[in-house]
Amino acid sequence: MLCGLLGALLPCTALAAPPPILETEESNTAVMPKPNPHWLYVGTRAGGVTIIDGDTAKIVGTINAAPAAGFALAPQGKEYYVSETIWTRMNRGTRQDLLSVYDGHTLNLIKDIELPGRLIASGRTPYFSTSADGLRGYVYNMQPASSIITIDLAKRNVLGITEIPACGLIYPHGKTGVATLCADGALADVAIDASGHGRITDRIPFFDAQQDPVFEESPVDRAGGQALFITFNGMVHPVHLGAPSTLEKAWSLQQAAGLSPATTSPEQTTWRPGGRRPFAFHPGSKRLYALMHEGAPWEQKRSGTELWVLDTATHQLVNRFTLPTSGYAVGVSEDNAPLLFVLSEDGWLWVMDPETGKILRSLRDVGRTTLLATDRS
Amino acid sequence: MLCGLLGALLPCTALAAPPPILETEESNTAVMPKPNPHWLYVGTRAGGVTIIDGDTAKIVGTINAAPAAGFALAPQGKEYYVSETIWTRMNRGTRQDLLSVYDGHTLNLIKDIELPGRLIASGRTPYFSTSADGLRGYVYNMQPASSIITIDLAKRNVLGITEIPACGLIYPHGKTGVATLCADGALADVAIDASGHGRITDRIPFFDAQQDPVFEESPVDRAGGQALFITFNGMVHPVHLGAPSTLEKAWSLQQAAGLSPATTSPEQTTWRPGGRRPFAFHPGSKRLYALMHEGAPWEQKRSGTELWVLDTATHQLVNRFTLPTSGYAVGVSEDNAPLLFVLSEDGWLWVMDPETGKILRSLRDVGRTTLLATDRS
Amino acid sequence: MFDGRLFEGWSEKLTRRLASGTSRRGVLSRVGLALAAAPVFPLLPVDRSRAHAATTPRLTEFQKNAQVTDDTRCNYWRYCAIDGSLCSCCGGGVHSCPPGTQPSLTSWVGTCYNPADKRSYLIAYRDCCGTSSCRQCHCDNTDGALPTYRPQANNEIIWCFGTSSMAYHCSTAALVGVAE
Amino acid sequence: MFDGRLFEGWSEKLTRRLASGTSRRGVLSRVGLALAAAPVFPLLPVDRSRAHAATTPRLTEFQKNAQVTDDTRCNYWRYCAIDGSLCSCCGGGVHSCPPGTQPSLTSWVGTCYNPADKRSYLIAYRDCCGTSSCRQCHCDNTDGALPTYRPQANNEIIWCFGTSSMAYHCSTAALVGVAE
Repeated sequence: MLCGLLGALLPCTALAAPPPILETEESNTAVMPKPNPHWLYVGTRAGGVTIIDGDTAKIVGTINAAPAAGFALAPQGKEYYVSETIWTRMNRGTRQDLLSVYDGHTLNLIKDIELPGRLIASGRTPYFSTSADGLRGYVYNMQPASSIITIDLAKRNVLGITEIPACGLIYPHGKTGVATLCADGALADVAIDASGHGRITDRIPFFDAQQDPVFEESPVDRAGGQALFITFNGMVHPVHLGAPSTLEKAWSLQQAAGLSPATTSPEQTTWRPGGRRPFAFHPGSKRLYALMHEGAPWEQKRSGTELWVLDTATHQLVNRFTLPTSGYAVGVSEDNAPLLFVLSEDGWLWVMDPETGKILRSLRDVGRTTLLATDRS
Repeated sequence: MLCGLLGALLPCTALAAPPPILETEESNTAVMPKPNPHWLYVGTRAGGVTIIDGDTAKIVGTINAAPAAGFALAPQGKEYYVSETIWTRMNRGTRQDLLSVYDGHTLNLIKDIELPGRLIASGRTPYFSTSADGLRGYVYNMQPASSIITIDLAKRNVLGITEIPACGLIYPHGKTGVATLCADGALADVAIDASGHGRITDRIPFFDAQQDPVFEESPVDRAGGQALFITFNGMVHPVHLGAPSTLEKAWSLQQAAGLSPATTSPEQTTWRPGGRRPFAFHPGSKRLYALMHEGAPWEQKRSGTELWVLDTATHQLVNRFTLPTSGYAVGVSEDNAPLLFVLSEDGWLWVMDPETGKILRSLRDVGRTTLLATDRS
Repeated sequence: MFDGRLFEGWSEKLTRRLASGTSRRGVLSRVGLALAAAPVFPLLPVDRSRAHAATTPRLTEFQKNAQVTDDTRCNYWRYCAIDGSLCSCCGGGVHSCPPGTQPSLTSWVGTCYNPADKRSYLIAYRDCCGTSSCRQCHCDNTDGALPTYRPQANNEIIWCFGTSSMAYHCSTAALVGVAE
Repeated sequence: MFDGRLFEGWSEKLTRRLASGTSRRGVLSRVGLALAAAPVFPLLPVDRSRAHAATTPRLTEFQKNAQVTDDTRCNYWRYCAIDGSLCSCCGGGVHSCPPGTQPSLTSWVGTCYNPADKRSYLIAYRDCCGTSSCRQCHCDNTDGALPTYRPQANNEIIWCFGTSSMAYHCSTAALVGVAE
């Protein structure tokens, strides 16, 4: 360096070319990158749906949502849908039940579709969902009679209301199929016509709703119509959803691991499923992922200390992963090179390799999760 | 006991009278107890004003408030006032600036007074306050011109708007007096007539607003008109608010403790005031309580590790209390047997004896504090 | 351990309400789930299956740890199926809403075991609604808590039906009868 | 270390805006605080007092710990007076709002020292507004931050003026000029 050669004659800083001055910047707004199947959608208690890219564990964007909202996606992430209830004066004024439609590229609000009602409860997948092709939206309502509000998502209007007495929750399948669960422990098929009106056509009793109910967040592959209704004790009831739906042979998560099946006996401490959203299903590999803890009955919301990997074809446990912090919700991407997602009660997202359980990436401060969604597009 | 005397003939439980069956209950709603000067009012980031009885460290009630609200009390807690902004559709729709009036006995909403605007910012005392007699409310507005909106609290309507160019914040005193602080480092007296209109009448320059500004949450005794404007460096400027206001001799918090006065030099590490609401003043004893930390300039929001007790008559440090967790906001009840309140960043309320610094009681999970108020009634 | 008098007092209200008019009956027949919207007490099926004989209780984890003295802690016996902030920590009480809030007219219900008298009681969990969330003493107990297809035992629904505002503040646990 | 070209580029916008009509001047004269509501860049006084000579900087605590490589951390040099969530953590960038949000048309301003070139720059902190709060990477830096009576240096105001919604999402830090 010249200044070095000149030694003490000139200080080095005086001769070195000064670094260029940084250029000024304009403010702008980003748009969404092309969606990929490794995106995870996380709804939180405080409101908002955070979109996280599992390949980087970074936030891509946030969709506005009121607390206790529902959330659904159009195929290929072209649009996002939020079902929510807002009062004109926050906690007072006029109640407004809305299905808010957001553009997938800009995340700008396209339209608020006014709804005739909706159940206000801590967000769960079967409170608001769409048909597999994304053309119909279904909002669960209970005020206090139980009903399904069907929305034409292309025309952006409410088609009609179908009452489902003594049943609740919505599990759509295929283009127009809808199943629901009933207070007496049956699955009911609901036929809803093009006008949004319909009725229950079939009822298949298969569980004890009082002693060993099935989890609301039981996983369903809407496209294939394959559902796995899983009870608090860990009995897996495979159902092929259709008209009518057909029940397959039940099996036990504990037996898949070589243990005795769990019972409702308070004395029996064993591995049990639990959490906010304890299950995820990967249709391609037919693998089920379950958050498991050791405990007694009636701890169905307790977070999982382990994640179990189960083969739903052979009913065998494939792997058990110990989690860094207890898992509250689990998801798996639906592509052929899937990522596993675990949200913890203390606000961590763990992105894991579903084959090895290795923690690939993580993100903290995600907030208390209610909803969790992935999309195969 | 009879069963004991009879020995093994009859088991004791079979003879003992069975305990009476518990009676059924009706649901009802509590009303507020009579206010006392040891009540503390805490506004939090998430919204809501929590009322805590310092004698028990228990919550007495919660007043509804939107995030970024302002809060004020009528004398004797007869009414509570919340200045807030609510949109008809949460984050969209029509903006509504409101002064919401709550009944002190039931905490029910009495009226929403519509305001012509208000500054939306993390709540601070001089954004919304009342005259000492509680008959007038003053809301600070900046959109972007600076103004004071005067409200007749008895008639529940807006009187008028007074522009205060190049000034901001509201420090009411007496029945109709208002002072404000200005961008050039002056205190300005504002005269507002019965119609709510007015103007700046006097300006007293006394601080360097760029290098060593005074804290917004400088303590003011509205009834007595005594203000202590305290700079980031810890210079206390006593001002007797009036028409016109009069400035008294400034003194240094550090000098009161036998240290050199703090300067703006980045090299000087010394004890400095800081936090969300670093000061509280007890008019009866003329004592000032200040949250202090050791650090450099421009850390004015840093929480205090110590609470200093200062005699404002003699300009002497009386006591130094080490806090269990760093203090973010401090308050003192205004009665003759005062309690000291410290809110910490991690959500603790510490109720302390102002003479000894002893922790008398505590409450956790209070939330991130923005506003803090006490009332002498 | 069924106490006819007290329980009848409670079911009497129920019967009175059932008889109070055709229009309400019309609603009830549609509901099907024994869930009513407006009256002071919710319409509930008696939970027979989870009742315990006093002499040989088989206790759940919650019941084993339950206490009867401090209603500001999550393990107070009545809170066996509560999800939310305890109104006892918020200026209310175990069956009182804090000032400025209203009790919901409907509720979810749990069957909780009282270790002091070894009886099980029906507990109506009514939300208190109308003002900013209390956020103190959050509990999430799930003894006998059921999914939304059994709404009367569901603690995730915002049970503010029938109040003038559905803003959730806290939850109470009123004793409404003895479980059979 | 004042770079005339770049700074004039910035102040030129300012001048153009000042000359853009009587009505705006009318507003500005009332504002008095050199704060404007609508234009792309806020109207600001140049902060002369806090600029540092490149050769003999006296660094604040923030400046001593500042780094120039990671704009998702609170000690990134430009964030010397930011209060809020970093948009860089929320799907935006250091001067880009995340999808679905709008940059505020006004801003608060800091003077931050860049340890890489030892210059001080004017940074406009624009809030991004319109959607649920991001809540990631919360920072509260206060170098030169001033109370509300100097609003152009105040980081507690929700600076969503001029956007269609004032719902706060996150904050950006755009470089708008060299400090004298």
